[in-house]
Parts: sequence; structure tokens; C-alpha cells
Amino acid sequence: MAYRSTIQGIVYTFPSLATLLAKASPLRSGDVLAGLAADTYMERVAAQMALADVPLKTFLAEAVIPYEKDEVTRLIMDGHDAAAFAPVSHLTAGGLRDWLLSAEASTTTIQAISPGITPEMAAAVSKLMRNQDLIAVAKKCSVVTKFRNTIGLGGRLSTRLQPNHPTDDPKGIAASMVDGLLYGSGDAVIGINPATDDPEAVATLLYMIDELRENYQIPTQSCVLSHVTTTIGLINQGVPVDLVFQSIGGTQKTNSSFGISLSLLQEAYQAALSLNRGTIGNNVMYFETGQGNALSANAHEGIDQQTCEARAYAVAKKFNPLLVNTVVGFIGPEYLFDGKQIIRAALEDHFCAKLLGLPMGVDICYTNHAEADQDDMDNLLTLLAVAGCTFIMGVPGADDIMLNYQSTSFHDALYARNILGLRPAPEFEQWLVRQGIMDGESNLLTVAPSHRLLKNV
Amino acid sequence: MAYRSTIQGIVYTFPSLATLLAKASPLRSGDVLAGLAADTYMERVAAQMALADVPLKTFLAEAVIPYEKDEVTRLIMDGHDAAAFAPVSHLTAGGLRDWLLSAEASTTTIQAISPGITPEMAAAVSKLMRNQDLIAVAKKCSVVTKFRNTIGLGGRLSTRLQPNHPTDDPKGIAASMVDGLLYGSGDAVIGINPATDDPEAVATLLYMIDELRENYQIPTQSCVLSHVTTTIGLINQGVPVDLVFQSIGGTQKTNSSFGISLSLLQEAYQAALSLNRGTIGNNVMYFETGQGNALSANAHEGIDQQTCEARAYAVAKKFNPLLVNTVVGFIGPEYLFDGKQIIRAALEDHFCAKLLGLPMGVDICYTNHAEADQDDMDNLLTLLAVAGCTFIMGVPGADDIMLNYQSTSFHDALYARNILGLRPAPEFEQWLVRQGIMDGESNLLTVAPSHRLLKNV
Amino acid sequence: MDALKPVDGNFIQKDAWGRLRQFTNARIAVGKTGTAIPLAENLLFRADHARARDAVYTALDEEPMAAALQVLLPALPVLRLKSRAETRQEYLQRPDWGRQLCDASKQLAKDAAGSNRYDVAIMVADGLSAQAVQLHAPAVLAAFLPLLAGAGFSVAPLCIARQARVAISDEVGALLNSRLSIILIGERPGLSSPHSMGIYITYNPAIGNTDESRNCISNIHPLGGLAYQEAALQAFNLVKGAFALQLTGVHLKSHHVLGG
Amino acid sequence: MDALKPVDGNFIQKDAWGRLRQFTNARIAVGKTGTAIPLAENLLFRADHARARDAVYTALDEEPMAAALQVLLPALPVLRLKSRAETRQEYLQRPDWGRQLCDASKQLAKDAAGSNRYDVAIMVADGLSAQAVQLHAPAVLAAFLPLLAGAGFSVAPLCIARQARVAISDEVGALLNSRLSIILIGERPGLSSPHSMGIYITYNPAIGNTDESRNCISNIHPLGGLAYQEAALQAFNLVKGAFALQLTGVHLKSHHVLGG
Ligand code: B12
Ligand code: B12
Repeated sequence: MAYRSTIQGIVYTFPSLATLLAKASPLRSGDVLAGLAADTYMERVAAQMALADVPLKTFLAEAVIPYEKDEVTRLIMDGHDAAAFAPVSHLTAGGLRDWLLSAEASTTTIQAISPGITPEMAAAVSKLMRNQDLIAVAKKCSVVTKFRNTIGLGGRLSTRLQPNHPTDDPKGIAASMVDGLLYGSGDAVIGINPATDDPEAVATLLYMIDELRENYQIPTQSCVLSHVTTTIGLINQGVPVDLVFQSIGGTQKTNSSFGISLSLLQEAYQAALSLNRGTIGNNVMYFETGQGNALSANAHEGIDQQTCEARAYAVAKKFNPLLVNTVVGFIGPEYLFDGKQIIRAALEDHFCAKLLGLPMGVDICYTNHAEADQDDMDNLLTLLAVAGCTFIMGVPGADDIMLNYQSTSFHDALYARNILGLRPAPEFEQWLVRQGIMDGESNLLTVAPSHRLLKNV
Repeated sequence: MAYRSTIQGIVYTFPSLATLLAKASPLRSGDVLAGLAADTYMERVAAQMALADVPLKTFLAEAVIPYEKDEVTRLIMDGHDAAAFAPVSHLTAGGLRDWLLSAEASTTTIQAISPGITPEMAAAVSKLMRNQDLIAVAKKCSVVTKFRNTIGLGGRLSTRLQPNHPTDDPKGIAASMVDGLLYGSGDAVIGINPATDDPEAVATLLYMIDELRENYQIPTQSCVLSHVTTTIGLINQGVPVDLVFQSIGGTQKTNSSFGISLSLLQEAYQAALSLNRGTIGNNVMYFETGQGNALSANAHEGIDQQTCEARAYAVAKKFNPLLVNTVVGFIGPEYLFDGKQIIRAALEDHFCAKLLGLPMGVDICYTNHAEADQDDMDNLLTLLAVAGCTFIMGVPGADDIMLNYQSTSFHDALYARNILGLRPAPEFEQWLVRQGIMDGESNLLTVAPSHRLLKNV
Repeated sequence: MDALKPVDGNFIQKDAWGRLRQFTNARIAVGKTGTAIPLAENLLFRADHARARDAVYTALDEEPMAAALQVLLPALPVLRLKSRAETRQEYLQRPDWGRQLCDASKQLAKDAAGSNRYDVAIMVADGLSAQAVQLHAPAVLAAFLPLLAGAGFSVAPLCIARQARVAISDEVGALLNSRLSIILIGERPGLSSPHSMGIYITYNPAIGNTDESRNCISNIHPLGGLAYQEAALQAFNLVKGAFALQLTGVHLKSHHVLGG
Repeated sequence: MDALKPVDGNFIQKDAWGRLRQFTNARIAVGKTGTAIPLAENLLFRADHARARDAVYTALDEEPMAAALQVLLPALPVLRLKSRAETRQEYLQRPDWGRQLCDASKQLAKDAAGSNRYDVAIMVADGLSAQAVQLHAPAVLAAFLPLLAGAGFSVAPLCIARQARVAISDEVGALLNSRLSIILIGERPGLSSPHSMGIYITYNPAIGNTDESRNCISNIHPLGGLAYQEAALQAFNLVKGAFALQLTGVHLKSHHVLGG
């Protein structure tokens, strides 16, 4: 179907919903690279005008990737909740934006309609929103998940402790882990990216974190972010796996370039559930997404990168994850050119995921080939903390010495918590207080060399 | 005196404090235009390293513009408070940065040393800070001023209502004024930029606002931002002038290009004080500054634009202003190229002014020749609200139809107040509640066509 | 909300004072949803932003401008001048170049003036919105020049100045041996007035003058701005005042002019 | 604070676990002031950032690389290939071009291969840090090639690939009629390891392969990264595993290799 709008007498036409979504997207390098971006600013505005007028029902009628061709489309369409959709089914995309910002749209009303919103609807709405809209609506959303602690409560900001090491050396990793814990980091997960995919090396790390966690009775969960096939293998061997990790994308082709499929994820999900390791909840999956991962595998199917990204959330949602995060500046300037594009994309991703009911965190980050620096990250960190972001990364000094990029430091998390009065997950907070790491007012305490956590390393 | 630092064996030398400050400044187009910016990123870092090691005492010994040549330098040096300086006099610029961020530096301790900090010291420290530092320290500062209401209290965000019109048409201005008041705007000041400098036209506007203010007993102040000579003339004629406005710069030459001098400002200050129109306080001046105003008049004396800007705060401070604001993106991309540079400069200006004890607001804005858009402004608005910015502008729909640039809208202020729980100045807040414009929880109410404020327009 | 009932269609709150819009082009009474501006208004704003950005990059069409000026002052040639900024990109990045004539233009102005002396030199400059002068300068000058002539002021050859800033009027005025310099220039484009013109007047034009020694008439355009006729009149009054006080700038106010 | 007493010099809080720094190059135990990283550490971080950014733009020095490779495999020519990305700017903006050979290089590879078939094709590519391969590739290959030779694998002419991405190894491997393709490539530079090398191995290289069908050995560098010898050994094990299972990618894990 063709879409149309008119500005000052000039008629702009967009041949399909996919094109319309792409042309309505705020400028970013990945869409330019893919040849999908609007040619001019005015064309972009025209696309936004046309998109604003598209009835939400159209998104159910016109799949951006054919149903027959793509299992993510099938997941979205088959899983759509018509009853939840009913209250907003008469709205256009623009109407949904206006409604979401209205006082009528409260945390509970948004939660009620959420299962009726498809990723493409969320993407469409986000494209119509300015940054303040993305922040204001995300802040209204609430998504709470549990494993050994409670993630996503209001007034809280959690962190993934990310103690990576270029050779996966257990001592090196332990050193960073202790550093992080003593800085109050690690309530979302202690999650290591392995430099190697060797199952034995991964198992060593899993045993090590598990022991530390048990020893100090830390109410958190661990994860080694290897390929899901590796993790399934380890589960089968009885290695202590808390969360199963996988990078996911929004098209079947992207996922297959990652060596995964919905059925493989289902298998992993079942395997993790069967371990029953969660103490207060059963959210056992951890997913990472990020604009550009589809295009970088040439698997974007002519869809703009932000819409692809939102579609990945349908994949995540299916498996009730404890955590999802977008590695927003991770892939590089080919997809998000500079600080401005990274910030915009992060706010979009966070908003879309929250609207769709996911526990969204953000890897606030950039690579050294991108036009960005710590100032951009400070801005984004502050914005996301205001927006109620679920969790951020905690990397020693913000420098990941294995993944070669800059994320947020343990200090950054303290800054964000402090400036906005946010606190860690309650169970973890109590643990920090018990350990003498933090006082009751969320102030970090000075730790003596004799502190228990420093004993065995 | 020459300054030096070494990175990986390479020695970087900087011939003077002025050069060092310029090369240490984060990249911006104005410094490049002036030929003052660092040639490479590494040179910039080297300058920052050297600057970090400069003892604060050096800033008192080495004037960036000679004492004999510049009355702003004389103001800074002669007005320096050695007793207030004493507690930090042993620190370097880098040490001051670290101290300001420490828990030891509280609101009161910072206030105590503030009169001992020169603009150049503040500028130096800001150049060493990342954005989160600028936000965190500014938030600790507190500056409260009074005229008919109280500006700058914690948990408050005020707005200047800016109802400009291309021909200064009183009806058009009144329409925007009423729009703003009904949106809860105008507690900092109702301030009109006149399109003309005709004293009669300006007088007409002053009488009009004064009548409205009296009629509705609005606890706020008014201002027409004409040239100070025009305003002095009007005061002498008995026209009701609340605040005297003037654009100011950080060098004598800049001020003379604006047709002003310290003695002219002193004359204006005395004239305004003599009217005794403030009900609860006597802060009678309103100043505007903005990075680039010196260079744009070729009056920067080889000093980088951020240091020039900080020096303007010494001028402002001298006259105990009710309000100061930096029109940060107003002049154009020649001085601040894009959203990133505008955001950085705004945070610097806000921090420096607060540290120096000024009631700093920010005109969060951009022109249509700059690489910026509403998303950048949303980011900056949110950051400044977190940083405790004193006030922002309120322009109908963010579009100033006379000055031809985009600032913040009445809605933007509501967003910022709402998302961070901030409120207008207390006296004005009570008035809004009495008028049925706002409820006790800072929610805007729906106003009926019969509302009093709508009667006479 | 009952999960099965459609959300109320009236969540956008309209403002009760829409009628005030007749008094101004400002974006008043736009209503709100929550604290936000309704989307429709935001989209119009964005379209205006796109248009205003385009206005910055639209070039001056010299031929029709030269023809229009020639008609207004047939006795003298129209001088086509250029600043040192070659391209729009340079113009935006180097305001200092926009204040200086390129070498060829310097020579042109010098040759045109010769040993003649004039009271008033007049330039039409693109500034930040070429369209502004393209649309308004001829009409304003058509009203203005007769006033000058009527008062006996001599006028130098009219100039077109491309990629120019206000202060180029100092150099041009000086080269044309004129006692007073007037530049009609495109103001930076605004969302609601992308084509707004300003007039800046400097007595004793000389390189290095700064803005305290000029006067300004601003916001000349037909979309609720200052009318052509009125602008011409104000400019004429300032010229008279300038010659009377032998200065322009902060010490020349309109009441001096009007004998107030 | 008493306004007359100097502020305490010890406001920076040191961390009690500085000794842990011996175990990692990560920025641990940096201390804090308030919640912030002390300035000295921030400045070092910035210097590293400047250096890492420079690393992206440093070009591969082809002559010494070619010479080093020639020595390692004297019997065959060294092929100097280029992707479709001409400049570094293009390389960064067009990752798709970095995955394709330019026409001349295609021809070169085709001609060099002729009708020969090889087990293994090996490329050294700048990737995002030319310095990484400049520093580490020859040493790793010096350890690796003898292992291949010892196991009887035939090796195609060694290639240098400029402005290249990982997936260019598909095209090169295919053109060189090789059953397996290995690329040594500069990983994106990090603050602490601006010169880190990765090795990607693809069985049945063919245009259009995606990453699920490759294996990767990463973080090869002497600053606490994977040692050259160890990297060569791991690569060799993966090659053996690949030929045994007739695949690479997610279904080839190191335990297959080691018979686990
Ligand atoms: C960037 C990156 C990614 C990006 C790649 C997108 C892109 N366009 O660059 C994304 C986020 C998509 C990604 C995903 C994954 N990655 Co990765 N990735 C990296 C990273 C940080 C940098 C790579 C680099 O600099 N390449 C150099 C440039 C010049 O190459 P390029 O051609 O531009 O980019 C290609 C490669 O980066 C390649 N690639 C990236 N990751 C991986 C992983 C594997 C196993 C393979 C074969 C290829 C591959 O994909 C790109 C497109 O072809 C490295 C760490 C490091 N220090 O190198 C980890 C790394 C290579 N990835 C790793 C892993 C485990 C993965 C995942 C398998 C994680 C998961 N569980 O899903 C996925 C899936 C990869 C797949 N099979 O497709 C491990 C590999 C461990 C190992 N020895 O096998 C590494 C070492 C570290 C880590 N834990 O993340 N990754
Ligand atoms: C930008 C601007 C400024 C900038 C100028 C810096 C710069 N490089 O552009 C700053 C912030 C410094 C400024 C300051 C002032 N401005 Co002013 N400014 C403007 C604005 C918004 C746009 C001008 C423009 O587009 N110029 C076109 C480009 C192509 O010219 P340019 O060569 O690049 O820039 C020159 C002119 O802008 C000029 N200029 C700017 N403002 C003024 C004011 C006067 C009186 C004069 C003679 C010249 C002048 O200075 C620049 C450098 O030479 C106009 C409003 C409008 N719609 O035009 C008000 C406007 C021109 N300014 C005005 C005023 C009152 C002032 C101040 C006197 C305010 C005060 N009380 O101090 C000061 C001081 C000016 C001076 N005497 O030096 C009034 C003039 C009223 C009148 N008819 O006399 C206007 C109409 C509106 C307003 N109230 O702000 N201004």
C-alpha cells in the first residue's frame, strides 16, 4: 500500500509501510548505508506526517517482512493480543503518541495495552517522538523481573558487573569483580564476555563466580555471555548456569547469522528453567540487541535499523528475560555515527522495549572509531537515569580491555544513583549495607584492606 | 611563563596561561575560528594535563589580559577575596576539581570559597571536567536572589516568559504573555526583547506589563531588554522599570562594542536601586552572556571563548543580579557548531556561574544555521534540570518569531518540572494555585474561557 | 481504564484562548497532551525547521536583483561585490571573511567611487537569508530612495554584496567615500519568518567599527513584521538624526530624531 | 569547614586493593573523589582515547609486511590486495565495500591461483588497527605456518588485504580455490590495547557466508592478551577440527578439536 503526505503543495509518496518507517526515522548512518534514509530533512518530515496518520490496524495488516518468509514476523503476528489492543485499536500511530503522553496513560493503562502493541507500532511511535517524549513515556513504564533479586523497581538503577579480561584469566576477572562489588556494582548480573568460545574456559569462569557468590551470599546472578550453543552444552554437563545469554536480532536472517533460531532459544530457555536456580523468580534469560546488527550481517531485509531493533524485542519478550540490553554504540559509527545518533538510538531502544514490557538496560558506550567521547556518555547516562532505565554496565574505569570499547564505569553508576537518588536492587542493597560497602543512604563507605571480600583474592 | 607536559615521551609546551587555557578547552568552532584551539586531540589532553598542575595562585599572578589594559581584569584582581581563597590557595587547578567533587565540598563550603575563585580559575576547572562533573558540582551550588519573589531555591525551576513580537505590537505581546502565564511560565521575569530601540515603544511595553502585573497581583518582575542607555533614559522619565537588562562580555573591548562600560553599568544599577520597586529583595539587574560574543566583536584579546565567558561573570557578579543567563546557542554555529558543542558550553557556563555565585539560567537554544534540533535541546534541558539550573526561557511553542531562533517552550518547562519534581518560585507557585492555573501538585489545570486572565485581552 | 474500553478520544487538551492567535504569529494556544505539545503541532514545527534551514543555503539571485536596483537608480552603475567567503560553507564558518571584501570587489568599489564623495552608500546583502533581501529590498528601497533624494542626500552607486555580514558595510562605505553606510541584509531565518530583513546604519563607516556605533531596524517582512513603508521611514529618520548628531549607535535614539 | 583553614589534602579516597592491579590491565582500584574518578586517571584515560583514535587512522605499511611474509613462505608470491574502499573514510562508512575486493585485486587473486587448489588461504588485513597486524601477524604466522606444514596442509600464496573487513576472507579464499580461509585482522582499538589482533577462520569460504559459520580467536597482543605461540596453536587446532568436521562456526567448539 502507498502512503502520502503534502507539505506546501508538494506531495510525498511512500510505496510501503517499510519505506515509510525507514524514511520517517531520524537520521543515522546505518540507514544511509543501507540506502533507506530519507533524502532530505523535508522528506523525513513528510514521512513522519504520513506515518502519524497510519491507523494502528494497518500494522497488523501489512507485515514489513512477509509472514511466510520470517519467523520473527510470525512470532509477532501470532502472538498479538487482540484484547489488549482493543482500547487503542481506533488510534493512528500519531494518536498513540499523543495518548501515551497524556495523563490518561498511566503505568497500569500502558501495561494493559502493551501486549497489543507490535514492535512496528512501537517503532513508528518512537520515530514520531522527540527525545523528551521518549524519556517521559519510558519513565511511566514499569517492568519488574526476578531471579535472586528484584530488578526494575521504581527509584532503582541496577548494574551489570562486566569484569572482562583479554584471555579470560580467572584471577584477572576476579580482580575486576571484587573491584566492582566494592563499588556497589553487580545487582543486575555479574556477566563476563568471554574472549574465547572454549566450553572448558567458560565452565571455569562459571564455577568461579558461583563459588564467590555462594561464599559471600551475594543476592545476584551470574552469566558468561558465550554463544547459546556453548551454554546449552554446559547446562547439559551440569555446570552452574544462572542465566542463558544470547545476542539476538529482529529478522530470522540476522538470527541465523548469529547461529540461532527461535527453536534453539526455546531449547535453551527450557534447559535454563529446568535448573531452577532462581530463588525468588524464574526469569532466566539475558538478551543483547543493538541497532545495526541486522544490517551488519546484511540481514535487514530492507527494513530500517530501528524497526529491526524493535522487532528483536518480540524475540526477547517471548522468553521472559530477566534482563535485556541494547549495546547501543557498540558496533560502531557505520550504524550510529556520533554521540547524537547514539543518544537518540539509546532513548528509542529504551522506550520501545519498555513499552513492549521488557526489562531494558542500556550499554551506554562508544567505540574508538566513532565520533563520541565521555561527555556524550555522561549526557546519555543522565538522560537514561531520568528515564528510569533498568540497568547499565559497570566496567572498571569504563574501559573494556577485551571488547575494546568504552562503556560506563562503576563510578558512573554511583554518579547516576547519587544525582537522582536512585538505589540498587533492594536485596543487593541490603547485602551491600551488611558488607559495610554502602551505608543506608546509598553512600559508598571506605573499605579496609581487611575486608572479607579482599581476603581470597 | 611557559607551561609543559609530557605524554609518551613527547613534550608539549604552552607559552602562556592564556594559550594553555585555550588549548585545554574542549573543541568548539569559535576557538578554531580564532586560531586558538588545540591542533590535535592529543595536544588538547596535554594542555589539560599541564593545566591540572597549575597552582591556583598562578591565576592571581598571571593575568590573561593585562591589568593596565582591561577594566574587567582590574575588577577581577581588585575584587579578589584573599580570605575566602585561603582554604584552597594551596591547590592546583586539578586539585580544585577533585576537591569540588569530594564529599568535603558541600553547598556551604563551596559558598565560602566562592569569592576567592576568579573566573579564570573557574574556567580552568571546567575545562578539566567531564559533563557529569559539571552537573554534579553545579547541583551542589546554591544561589538565591529576590525581587518580588525568590529565585534559585532547591527543587525549583523558574522560567523567563519571553513574549516577543516582530513589531513589538502590545496586543501580540499580551497574547503570548497570557499564553505563558496560563502555562505557568514567568516567575523569573516577564522579559521582552524589543525589535526596536525606540524609547517610546519600550515605555509602552513597560507600562503594559506593569499594569497587567498589578491588575492580577502577579508576584514577578518585568523587563524590556533594550540597551542599557535606553533603560536609564526611561528610568529618568519615571517609566516603571523593574529590572535593568544588559548584554555583557568578558573583556573591556567586548563591552565597549556593546556600548557599555563598568561605570555605565554602575550608573544603571544605582538608578534601578533608587526606584526601590522590589518587595522582598533588591536584586535589580538582569544580564545576558554567551560564548562567542567577544570573538564576534573581534574583542576576545586572544582569549578562548569559554574563558572570556567566565570573565563576564565577574562583571555580572559586581552588580548583584536577580538573573543571569547564557544564550548558549543563540549566536550561531560560528561559535558553537552543533548540539554537542552547545550542550557542553551550556554545562560549562552554568557550572562556572554557579561556582562564582551567580543565579544562572540558560537560554537552551539554537539557530537555523546550526547543526542542532529539538532533540539536542531536550537533552540539554533534561541535563540542566538535573544540574539545578536556575531558570530557562519560556517561548510560545519554542519559536521566537522576532529573534529567529528556537528556545524552550512553556511545555518544555512543564516537562522538566514534571519529570524531576521541580516547582516554580514559591510566591509565583502560590499565585498559580490561587488563579486556578495549577494544582497543589504542580499539575496544570484546564482553564475555562471565562478565566480572569482571559478577560481583558 | 477498563482494558476493553477504547481510550477516550479527547485526551488532547485544547486551550480556551485560541482567539488570541489573531494578534500574533507566535505558537500560542497549541494545547497539550500531558505536558507535551500535540504531535500535529510538533510536525508543523519540524517542517518549518526544515524550511528555515533551507533558507540559509538559498543563494542570492543576482541578475534580477541588479536589474531591480538599476531601475531604482538609473544614473549610476550597480556594483556587484563579494566578500572573502567563497562558498556558503566558508561564509558560515568564517564570519570574519564575510566582513571583508574580496580583492577584486575592493578594486571595483574603489574604481567606481574615484574621487567622488557621497552622503549615503547603500548595500543589499544576502546575510543569512538571501531570500529576505530578494523579496523585500527592492520594495523598501523604492520607498526609501525618494525620501533621501527629497532631502538632498547624495547616494553612491547601489551595491549588491554576496556572502556578506553587517560589518562589510564599513569597508564598502569607506571605499565609496560616503559619510554614512546602509546595509539591507537577510537576518537569520526563523521558523515563522524565514525571510526577514534587517537594516543597519553606520555613520562614518570605517573598517574596525563595532556595533555600538550602528543603528538597526529589524524584522522587516510581510508576515506580521515591519511594513516596507514604515521601515523606509524609520531608516530615513535615523539617517536624518545621524547627520544631525554626526553619529549613529547607542547615542542615537529615535527621540533624537523626532526631536523628543 | 572553617573558612580560614586549608581544605584537607586527603579528599581523594584511595582504594585498599591496589595490589589486585597485578592481575589485570583493567582500570581497577582507581580510587574516587565523591563518586567521581580522580582527575589524574581521567586525564590518562583521555590520552589513551586520543591514542586509540589515532590507531584507527594509521595505515598499513605494506613494504615491510610484504617482506616479512615473503620470508615466511619464500616459494610463493605475496599478493597485495585491496578492498573496494579506497580511503579510510570510505572504509569506515562503507563496511560493505570493506568486504569486497576491488576489481584489480580480484583479477590478481584469480591469476595467482590459476587452477591450483589449496587447503588453506591466509590473509593479513588492516581491519580497524593496521598496527595490530603490523606488530603481531608475522610472529603469529611464524609459529603457525610450520604447524600447517607439519600436518601436510597446502597453503595458498599469502595475502595482504588493505581496508578490509573479516568477510573479505570469503572472497579471497574462494578466488584462491582454498578449502579454508584464515584472516589475521586488526581488531578495533581499545584504550588499553590499541593494537589487538583477531584471527577468523572459515571453512568453505564463499561470498555471502555469515559469522555463524566462522570461528574466532581474539585479543592477540602482548599487553596481557593472548600470546603469539598460544594463538598459533589455537588456530591450528581449529583448522584441524574444521577439516575433521568439515565445517567451522558455532558447531565447531574447541572440545571437538581436542576430542572432548
Ligand atoms: C564488534 C563485535 C561484535 C558485533 C559484530 C558486528 C560488527 N559489524 O562489527 C556483534 C555485536 C554483532 C557481535 C556479536 C557476537 N559476538 Co562479537 N565481537 C565483536 C568485537 C567486540 C570486535 C570485533 C572486531 O573488532 N572486529 C574487527 C573488524 C575489522 O571486523 P569486521 O569485519 O568489521 O566485523 C566482523 C567481526 O567483528 C565479526 N564478529 C564479531 N563477533 C564475532 C564472533 C564470532 C564468533 C565470529 C566468528 C565473528 C564475529 O562480525 C563482524 C561482521 O562480519 C569482538 C572482540 C574483539 N576484541 O575483537 C567480539 C567477539 C569477536 N565476539 C564474540 C562473540 C562470542 C559474539 C557472539 C557469538 C555473542 C553471542 N553469544 O551471541 C555474537 C554473535 C556473532 C556471530 N556469530 O555472528 C567473541 C568471540 C569469542 C570466540 N573466540 O569465539 C568476541 C571475541 C568477544 C565477545 N565475547 O564478544 N560481536
Ligand atoms: C544575533 C543577534 C545578536 C548577537 C550578535 C552577535 C553575532 N555575531 O551575531 C548578540 C547576542 C551579541 C547581540 C547583542 C545585542 N543585540 Co542583538 N540581535 C541579534 C539577532 C537575533 C540576529 C541578528 C542577525 O540575524 N544578523 C544578521 C547577520 C547576517 O549579521 P552578522 O553580521 O552576522 O551579525 C551582526 C549583527 O547581528 C549585529 N547586531 C546584532 N545585534 C545588534 C544590535 C544592534 C543595535 C546593532 C547595531 C547591531 C547588532 O552584530 C553582529 C556582528 O556585527 C537580532 C534579531 C533579528 N531578527 O535580526 C537581534 C537585534 C538586532 N539585537 C538587538 C539588541 C537590542 C541587541 C543589544 C543592544 C542588546 C543589549 N541590550 O545589549 C546587544 C548589543 C548589540 C551591540 N550594540 O553590539 C535588537 C536591536 C534593536 C534595535 N532596533 O536597535 C534586535 C533587533 C533584537 C533584540 N532585541 O535582540 N545581538
